Amino acid sequence: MPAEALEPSQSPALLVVEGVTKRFAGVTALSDVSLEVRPGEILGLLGENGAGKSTLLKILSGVMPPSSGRIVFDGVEFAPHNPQDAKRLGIVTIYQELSLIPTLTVAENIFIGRAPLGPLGLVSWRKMEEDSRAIIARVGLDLDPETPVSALSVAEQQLVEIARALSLESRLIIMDEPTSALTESEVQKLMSIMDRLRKDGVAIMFVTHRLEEASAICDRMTVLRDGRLAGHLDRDGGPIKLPRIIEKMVGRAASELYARPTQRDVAGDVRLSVRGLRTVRDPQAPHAIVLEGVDLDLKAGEILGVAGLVGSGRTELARAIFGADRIAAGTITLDGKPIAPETPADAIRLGIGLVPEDRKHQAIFATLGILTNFSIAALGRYSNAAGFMTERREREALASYRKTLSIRMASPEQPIEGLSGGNQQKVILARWLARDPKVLIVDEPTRGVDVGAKAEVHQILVQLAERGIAIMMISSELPEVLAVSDRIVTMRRGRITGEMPGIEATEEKLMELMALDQKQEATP
Amino acid sequence: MSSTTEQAQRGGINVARLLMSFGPLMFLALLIVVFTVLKPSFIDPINIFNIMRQISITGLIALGMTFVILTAGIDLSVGSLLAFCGMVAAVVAKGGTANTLSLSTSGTQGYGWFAALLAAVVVGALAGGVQGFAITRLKVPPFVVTLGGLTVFRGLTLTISNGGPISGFDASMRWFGTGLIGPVPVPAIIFAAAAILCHIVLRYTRYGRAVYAVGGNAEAARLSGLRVDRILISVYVIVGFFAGLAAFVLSARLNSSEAVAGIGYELTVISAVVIGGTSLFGGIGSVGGTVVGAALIGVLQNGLQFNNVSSYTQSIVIGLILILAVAFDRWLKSRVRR
Amino acid sequence: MSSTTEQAQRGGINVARLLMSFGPLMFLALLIVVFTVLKPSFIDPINIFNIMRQISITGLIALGMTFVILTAGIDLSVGSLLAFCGMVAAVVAKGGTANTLSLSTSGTQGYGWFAALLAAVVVGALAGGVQGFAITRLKVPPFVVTLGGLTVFRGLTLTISNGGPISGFDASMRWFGTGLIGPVPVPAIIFAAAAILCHIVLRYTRYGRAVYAVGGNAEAARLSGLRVDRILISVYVIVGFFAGLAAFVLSARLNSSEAVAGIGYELTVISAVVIGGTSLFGGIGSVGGTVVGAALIGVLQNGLQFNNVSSYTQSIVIGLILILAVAFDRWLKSRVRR
Amino acid sequence: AQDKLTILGSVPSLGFPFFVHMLNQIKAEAQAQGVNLTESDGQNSAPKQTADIEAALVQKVDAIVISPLDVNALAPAIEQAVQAGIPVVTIDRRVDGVEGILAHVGADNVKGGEAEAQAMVAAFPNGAKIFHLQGQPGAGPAIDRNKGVHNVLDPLKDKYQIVFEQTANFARAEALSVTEAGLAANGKPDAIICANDDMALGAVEACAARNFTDVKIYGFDALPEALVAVRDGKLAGTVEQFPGEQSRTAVQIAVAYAKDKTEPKEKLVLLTPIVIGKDNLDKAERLGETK
Ligand SMILES: Nc1ncnc2c1ncn2[C@@H]1O[C@H](COP(=O)(O)OP(=O)(O)OP(=O)(O)O)[C@@H](O)[C@H]1O
Ligand SMILES: Nc1ncnc2c1ncn2[C@@H]1O[C@H](COP(=O)(O)OP(=O)(O)OP(=O)(O)O)[C@@H](O)[C@H]1O
Ligand SMILES: [Mg+2]
Ligand SMILES: [Mg+2]
Repeated sequence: MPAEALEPSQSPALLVVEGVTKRFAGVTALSDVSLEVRPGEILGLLGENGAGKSTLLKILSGVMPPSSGRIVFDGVEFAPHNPQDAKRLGIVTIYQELSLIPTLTVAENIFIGRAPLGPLGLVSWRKMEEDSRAIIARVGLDLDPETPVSALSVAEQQLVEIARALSLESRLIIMDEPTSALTESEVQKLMSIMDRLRKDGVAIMFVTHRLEEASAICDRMTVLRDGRLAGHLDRDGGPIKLPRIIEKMVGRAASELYARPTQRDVAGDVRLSVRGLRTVRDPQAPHAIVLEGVDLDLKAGEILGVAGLVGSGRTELARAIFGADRIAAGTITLDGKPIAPETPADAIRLGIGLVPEDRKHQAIFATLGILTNFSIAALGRYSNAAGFMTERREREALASYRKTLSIRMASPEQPIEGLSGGNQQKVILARWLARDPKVLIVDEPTRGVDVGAKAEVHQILVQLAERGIAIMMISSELPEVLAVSDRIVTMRRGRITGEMPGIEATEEKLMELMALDQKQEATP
Repeated sequence: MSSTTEQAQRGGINVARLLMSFGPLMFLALLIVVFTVLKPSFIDPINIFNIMRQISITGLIALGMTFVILTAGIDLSVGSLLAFCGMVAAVVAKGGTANTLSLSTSGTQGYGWFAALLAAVVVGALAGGVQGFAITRLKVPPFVVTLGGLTVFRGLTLTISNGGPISGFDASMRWFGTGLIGPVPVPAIIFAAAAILCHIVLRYTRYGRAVYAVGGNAEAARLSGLRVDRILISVYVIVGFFAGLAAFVLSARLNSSEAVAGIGYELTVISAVVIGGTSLFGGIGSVGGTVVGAALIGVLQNGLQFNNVSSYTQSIVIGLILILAVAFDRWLKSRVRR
Repeated sequence: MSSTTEQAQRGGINVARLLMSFGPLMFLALLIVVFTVLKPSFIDPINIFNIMRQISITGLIALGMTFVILTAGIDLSVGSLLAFCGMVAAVVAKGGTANTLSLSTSGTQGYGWFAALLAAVVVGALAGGVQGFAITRLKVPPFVVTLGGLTVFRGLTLTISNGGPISGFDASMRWFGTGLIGPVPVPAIIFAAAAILCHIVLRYTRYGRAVYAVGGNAEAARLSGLRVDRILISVYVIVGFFAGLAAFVLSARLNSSEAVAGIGYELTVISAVVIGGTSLFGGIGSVGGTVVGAALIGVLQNGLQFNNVSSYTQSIVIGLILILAVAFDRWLKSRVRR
Repeated sequence: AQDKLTILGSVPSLGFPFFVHMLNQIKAEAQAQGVNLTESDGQNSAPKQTADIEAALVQKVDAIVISPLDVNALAPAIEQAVQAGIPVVTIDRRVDGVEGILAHVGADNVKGGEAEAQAMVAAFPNGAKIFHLQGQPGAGPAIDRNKGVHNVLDPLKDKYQIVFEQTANFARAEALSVTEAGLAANGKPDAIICANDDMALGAVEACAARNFTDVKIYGFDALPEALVAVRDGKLAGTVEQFPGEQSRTAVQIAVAYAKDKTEPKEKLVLLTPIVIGKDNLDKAERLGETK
């Protein structure tokens, strides 16, 4: 970790934002926000979900104009009309909602608009492939650059996007939650790259909800609250302390975030049992991990944490159990009865729920209203025998989840794409809570969710477990895994490599297990 | 957020939405005003009823097409299917194809209007179902399947009719095309009733929600437990049903089922849906919009004809106004959002 | 992952890719074999050249349409635009509309084939540009704009020609439709050259890759700094250009420009593109596929006519085989990848 | 001028030069008679033509001159007009089963088809190998002309063989392709019978490309372009149905009745279609339009 405290740079600010305000229909996303970034510094931009971080960054990248306010870049007034204007000045952005082109290959995405040319001025595919292989290797990604992006997991896509941004000539890099899907080791790699860039004089604006990360790398922080500036935080000899950040973000002292729940007494029977589970290679993603024989038990009332590095097969496991992918071999039993869900609909009817990791493509109906997004998995519950929706009950239910999950939204009819990422995630969680499943699998449940809400989500998971629901939680954030899991398994290359009670686990122990190829105690 | 601002916000958004959905409607009103000024007899009830009767055929199919397009699908076969169903209805109504040109309206040989209607809608729904099956099971894109359907159904129609029309239905059947209830033409009433029904289904039922969801994001719909394939098949059944119903009404109106009926209808029907604000990429749209879209096209055609605009100029004007109507809608929406 | 397995996998993938793109091609081969068995003279060079000449008109437009569909757009106006450009070419070639009926081939009054060609492609490209402008600036969906274009251009064509054809071009112009280079028809050579050019542009230029990117995800392309609007406009210019070129070749071939030319071409052209594997949702497809798609349709039509199959049956067979060809392709892809 | 009479002139489709000519003639005669004309293009769609009639009824036109797209499908609309007391004169095609039509002026397409086939038979007394290009499947004239051709040739099957019979949808480009396929499959025929001139001209191009200049090709409609081709020996003949005369006569009858209820002398004016060949070019109605 780049720990040495840097002197706050004396050089004049590269970017100055003065009194920027942004209004959408019915929402003021930003009001009178000012900040500055200097060359060679990493500015953390923090705030709760919906605080206006992404909106500000989009304005800086030329995606949308501000309603009012002034931006100065390198001493010159700067009013970008489109992303290209910003790019030309050396402002490079990694967007929160991934902006890769799914139908193109990794190599092409990296070289979009600037493919290397060979003789005759024609695109040289060979050079593009070679160069992109080197570029993705920088962020520790080892895949065939010819793979279409649609076949990548969210984490891989995020890495590709980071790699692309880093390969561009840049003076200011804007990173909107670049690490939300990454595990510890990738995050470490990214941080060391950021540190190198900082030394080269590049300015970085960094958004994350993982406060430890922010604390470790940022020189200064600007905190937003409800679209207003809540304050600036400076490094004071050492890293900025978490409680300071949280206090600025939520406006009150927060104490027990990430506090480990007291060890609960999990006496439930085995609810879900998986034996020898193997999956077929997905023809769309020939490089993808397949399950190589997974054995797993999940007890009623238990929260099972699943840890692993990117590409360890955790998502595959979740999808296989949920009937979303084809199973090659193995058995699944639910409450002692063998089940063979062939589609998610089957699994859902049996009482299994899945919050998928790829929110944008697999969970939200972007153009549809929040209400529809919320109730879609529980239509039966909110309709009568004749098939008519009972909208009053539906709205009441949404209203109650809105309160318990503190979902920030304008109205139930608002298209969900207008919500901030974290609030979208909460709506998806509400979707499954409304189903009241026996087994709930959550894949990166707090991806992009702010600290406060994260704690709420954790609390909800614990409450669900206490009601007897069996929960399998896949997360790339080890602190999160440690915070809520009663038991933790680790995976690598489609196999379970280790298991330990949550109470005994530490980050180090888990990392060790995650690196194993075989389950240790499994050797007879 | 206090509950009053919240409510104010809800109110604000609803007004905005209402205004937005008025885009094509405002344009329609404008057109009616212009045509009335040009020639006041344009708004004579008799002409208004004429327009209603005229739009009812393509309008009925457009209702079904709304379902299909909401799922991001498309059905190009509707014109041919209309001809096919019409021919089936005629064969049933007349009790055979042999008496092609007899205009004797004795119902003795045939099976009556009810059987004809039933045959038309059942055949339409079945044909739609077969296409839906090919789309979901053979994984052939809707465009290709229904383009195939377009030529297949036309060929079948020509084969069963041997190229010619089948004409001369009895009065009870013709009533569905030419009759009046009070002053209102029966086809217009059928269309209105069907539109209300479709609106209710899409807006207030589980099934309607599912249709929007599948169109909004098919993968998310699958992972939310919807039976995507079944829903997709169902929308093609629905549009087929409506093609059958429209065929019956058209045959009744013309007192004849023609092998060349419905040529080019697919484009008129899809325009009505799209002008009404339904997105070809699925998930966005409404029955109300489709009705307005169909009315806009009908008023435009009738109004130009009414003012004796030459047919070549008509083409040019209609094309431009369709584009303008949608451009106006987009402009309005972009204004309201800001 | 060891480097050998990696290479094996990569090799595997490439072979798989190759095979995949063979889906429609294999079907085409199959059709040719079947037709040849039915009537061996089917593969006489003369008939093969006939087929090549026949597909060259819609084929040329389909090349342009490939660009459009790759951006997730569509152009329904191509048939009308073809007629319009053809009429413009005729007016230029003959020096006016007045002498429509002199079949004298003296070029004295007109401006020669080159001016006619230039006029056709420039008018086509301009018309495409105007439509592209309406799509990007007025934010009207391509379907609506080009549907409007479909009726507008037809109306314009009928207006300038007053409904009739303009016929009788001089030999130098007619050569482009009826001439031979060696044994090969000139239209076929024009089509082949254009196809190769388009392939190179789409596969090996930054512009071509940008077209794919815009189609894959327009918003992401914009965020990546591509000038999405310009690219969108450009593809409509390209398809317009090809409509103009096709119009010139068609007029030269028929020795006549007709106001009713190109009716329904939009569907044939779009089928060729889609059967060739280009996705209507953009981002996926190739020129090679389009050529195969066009050839498949051409062979099918010619082969059925060759065997004097009744036109009713032809419709049915063509529709079914189009669906089957694509279904076969899907099936093959699902097999090969596994 | 409010006292000026207004008549509706409606043709099936202005996409075909034949009907363009018809409407032009109606227009010219209306002008000559000093009446206003409301034009209607059926756009090849029975509902469209029906809608035009309905619109005209609202406007209370004084008479209707119409060439109906379909003899059955237009019947209800025309019946409506008759019931509204508006005089209707039909041209070219007669609607079935409507009582009270003022008059019909026409030439029978079946008779035209027969004439076309008979001209071919006369040219090849010893029999011939024949291609037959049909019109758009299902369209009225296509059906009738086809029927006429078969009426003549079917009884003579032994001598006159139709070896190739395909539709080319009344379109020149399609006729060219179809004929090319026919020539490749069957070799050179003696004659090609086409259901309209456009297709005949397409067939001419196909034969010219193969240097089959002695194939006798017959068209239908006697369009000026076809007349030129007949003059130049490219077409053997084309069927003349006198659409201009039909149209003008129809307008005269309609206007006379609308003005002062003059009943027409004949309720049924049938012009006999003739085949125009090189020798009787002067009989063609539109010869004046050629140069
Ligand atoms: N296109 C839009 N239309 C309407 N409202 C919007 C739109 N984009 C953002 N908003 C609103 O603006 C506010 C700020 O959203 P923004 O995405 O900037 O939050 P954020 O701080 O990035 O949150 P998160 O941490 O969840 O990503 C939210 O209330 C959101 O609902
Ligand atoms: N829906 C999918 N379609 C195609 N391929 C997928 C899909 N989901 C995952 N994969 C592939 O499976 C591989 C295994 O990743 P998976 O997501 O199962 O592992 P993970 O441990 O959850 O890691 P991650 O943190 O990346 O999600 C990935 O490399 C990805 O390419
Ligand atoms: Mg954000
Ligand atoms: Mg995962």
